[in-house]
Amino acid sequence: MDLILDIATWVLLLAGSALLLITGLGLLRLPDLYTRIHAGGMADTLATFLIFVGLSLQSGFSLVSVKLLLVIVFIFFTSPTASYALAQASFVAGLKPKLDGFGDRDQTKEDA
Amino acid sequence: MSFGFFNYWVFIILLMIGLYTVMSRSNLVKKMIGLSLFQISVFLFYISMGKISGGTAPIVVENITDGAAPVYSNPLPHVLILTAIVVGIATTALGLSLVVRIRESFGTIDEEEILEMKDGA
Amino acid sequence: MLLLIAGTMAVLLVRNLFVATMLLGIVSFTMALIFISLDAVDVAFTEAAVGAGISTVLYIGTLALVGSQEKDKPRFAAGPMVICLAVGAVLYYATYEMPRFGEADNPVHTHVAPRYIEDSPTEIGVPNMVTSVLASYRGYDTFGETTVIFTAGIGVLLILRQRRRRKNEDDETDVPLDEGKTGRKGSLSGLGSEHDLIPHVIAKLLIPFIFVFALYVQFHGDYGPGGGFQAGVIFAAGIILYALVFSLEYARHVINEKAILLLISAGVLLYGGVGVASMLLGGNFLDYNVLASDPVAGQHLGILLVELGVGITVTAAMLAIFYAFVGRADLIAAKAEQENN
Amino acid sequence: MMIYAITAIAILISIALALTRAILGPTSYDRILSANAIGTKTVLLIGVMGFLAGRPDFLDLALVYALVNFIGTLAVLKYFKFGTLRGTLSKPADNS
Repeated sequence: MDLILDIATWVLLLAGSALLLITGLGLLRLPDLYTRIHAGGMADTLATFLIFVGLSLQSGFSLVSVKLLLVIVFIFFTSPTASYALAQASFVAGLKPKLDGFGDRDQTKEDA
Repeated sequence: MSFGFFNYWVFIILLMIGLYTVMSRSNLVKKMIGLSLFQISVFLFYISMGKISGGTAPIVVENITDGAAPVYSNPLPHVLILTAIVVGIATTALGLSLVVRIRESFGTIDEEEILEMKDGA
Repeated sequence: MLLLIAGTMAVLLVRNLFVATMLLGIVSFTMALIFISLDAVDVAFTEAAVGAGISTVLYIGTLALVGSQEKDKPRFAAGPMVICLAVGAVLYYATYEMPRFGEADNPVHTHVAPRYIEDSPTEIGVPNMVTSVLASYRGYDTFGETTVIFTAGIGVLLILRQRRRRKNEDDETDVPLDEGKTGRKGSLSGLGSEHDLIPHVIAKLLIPFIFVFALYVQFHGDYGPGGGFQAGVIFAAGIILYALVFSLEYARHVINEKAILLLISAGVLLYGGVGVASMLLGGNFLDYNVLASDPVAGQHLGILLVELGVGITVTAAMLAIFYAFVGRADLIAAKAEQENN
Repeated sequence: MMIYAITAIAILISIALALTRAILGPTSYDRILSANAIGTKTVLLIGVMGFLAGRPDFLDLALVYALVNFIGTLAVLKYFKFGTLRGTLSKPADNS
């Protein structure tokens, strides 16, 4: 039983870590803001879910796992909201999504 | 996480950055940010003094399984810094409100411009 | 991890103040992580709530008032640099006199701390030593700090509210809150547009939860990380969230400035009152042993009350500061609009 | 358990990547995004570190982080949407 739990934890945590790395890379490499929001949103919800479920498998049913569950629920509420608000705010402010042409970054560059 | 003086060095670097920001920038908000950095570096210094290697957070563990009494890190710096953080934000707010008032009466938050105005007037 | 933060710091020399604020938030997050890894859970708690949350909101409130561009180009200032390097060099030299990091027999750990660590479970009966030291052994300090927060809250109110009140009296009637025709919403506190449906719903869902959580932190502070300072900040954060998502007007209906002023003073008075009560009962100032027949129970009661006082003061002071900043922005926006008309 | 350490390192690398984006980020929105992402990853890291240190009862912190992160992001966005848009974006939303 313990072994199964351990293996499940391993799998979940590893999947979460891999997802985090991929989305981190996506955050860095994707061409414009909206795709980056997409990458970040994935990491926020799915990776959190995977990692915390993996952790709560280890802790057994206790206050700790309840708290983990709370965090998951919390992030499931707030993170999409934040992503939505971010995308909406930037769209209202007139930042156009990049529709094609991966090469030219200068369009989105701000003159700070 | 015990590698000699490394924490102290990081503290020094942060402190230098904070100090430099405060002294070299003429924008008042930037100065406040520098001040915050300075504060943070001092917090780091205190907390790293309170750490004992292999210690754990100073909250009594009830079910000690492995027999040996746990080593707790020093709670005293924690207390000092905990209050210092909240006090720090309160004083920062005070400073920022002063900046707002300065902006309203002088029309700028740039220190040098304000000084020029004073000289000119 | 420590490298990370050093890297972050270097970035703070960017020119746009807004970006600097964001980076400061990030630094705060990293810093709190480091605090956790250094066993300072309570401190990390506070840093998380204060540094990353409230202070970001505050800086942004200020930037909304003063504009976010730094005027001059970043230039190299030789004098300050020399001074900084000198200070750094001196400190660097001094680290070699410092005790090594993390040794158990450092001077810091040999004076009063062992007594706190060994005796507090029996004397105070509170598992969280930080709480017991904070509220009981060093009750004077904490009282002083609560007073500082109180003073700062009052100070911000005095600085930022003074003129506003006078203005409000003759403006209140002829500045309608209907800002639809200009298209530009007021400021931080501006009324939400219809596109903000999702944040509205989410905030409605979350805010009760936040308050319950704040109460949990407040009263669970004896046993786990938490206490008055953190709970106060979380409570204030809940109301700030409300004010952000809906508007300051709505938040004022929940808790208005008079109530806040009352609460600030009530918190400090509660703290002082506990001290005086213990003095009247024959102990020293802030000596909780006499508050109940059993010293440990007395300590419990005293810590609970004192933490409550701290929590109330911190909540009210943070809210006072937030209201002052955002209210100021409203005033300026209203004035500008009047001039435009 | 080694898996905790592995996860923690993965999260750290991910934070570093997000930080790079925050430093490079052409627009301010990118920076908000990466600040938000760093916040979420901090929540994760706290959870994992609690287990790594063997004292997983510090998850209150993670909750606070999630909350604070949300509030911070909303505040920033509010500022951008309704506050002064001076000098941070090429084109404000309206011409008033």
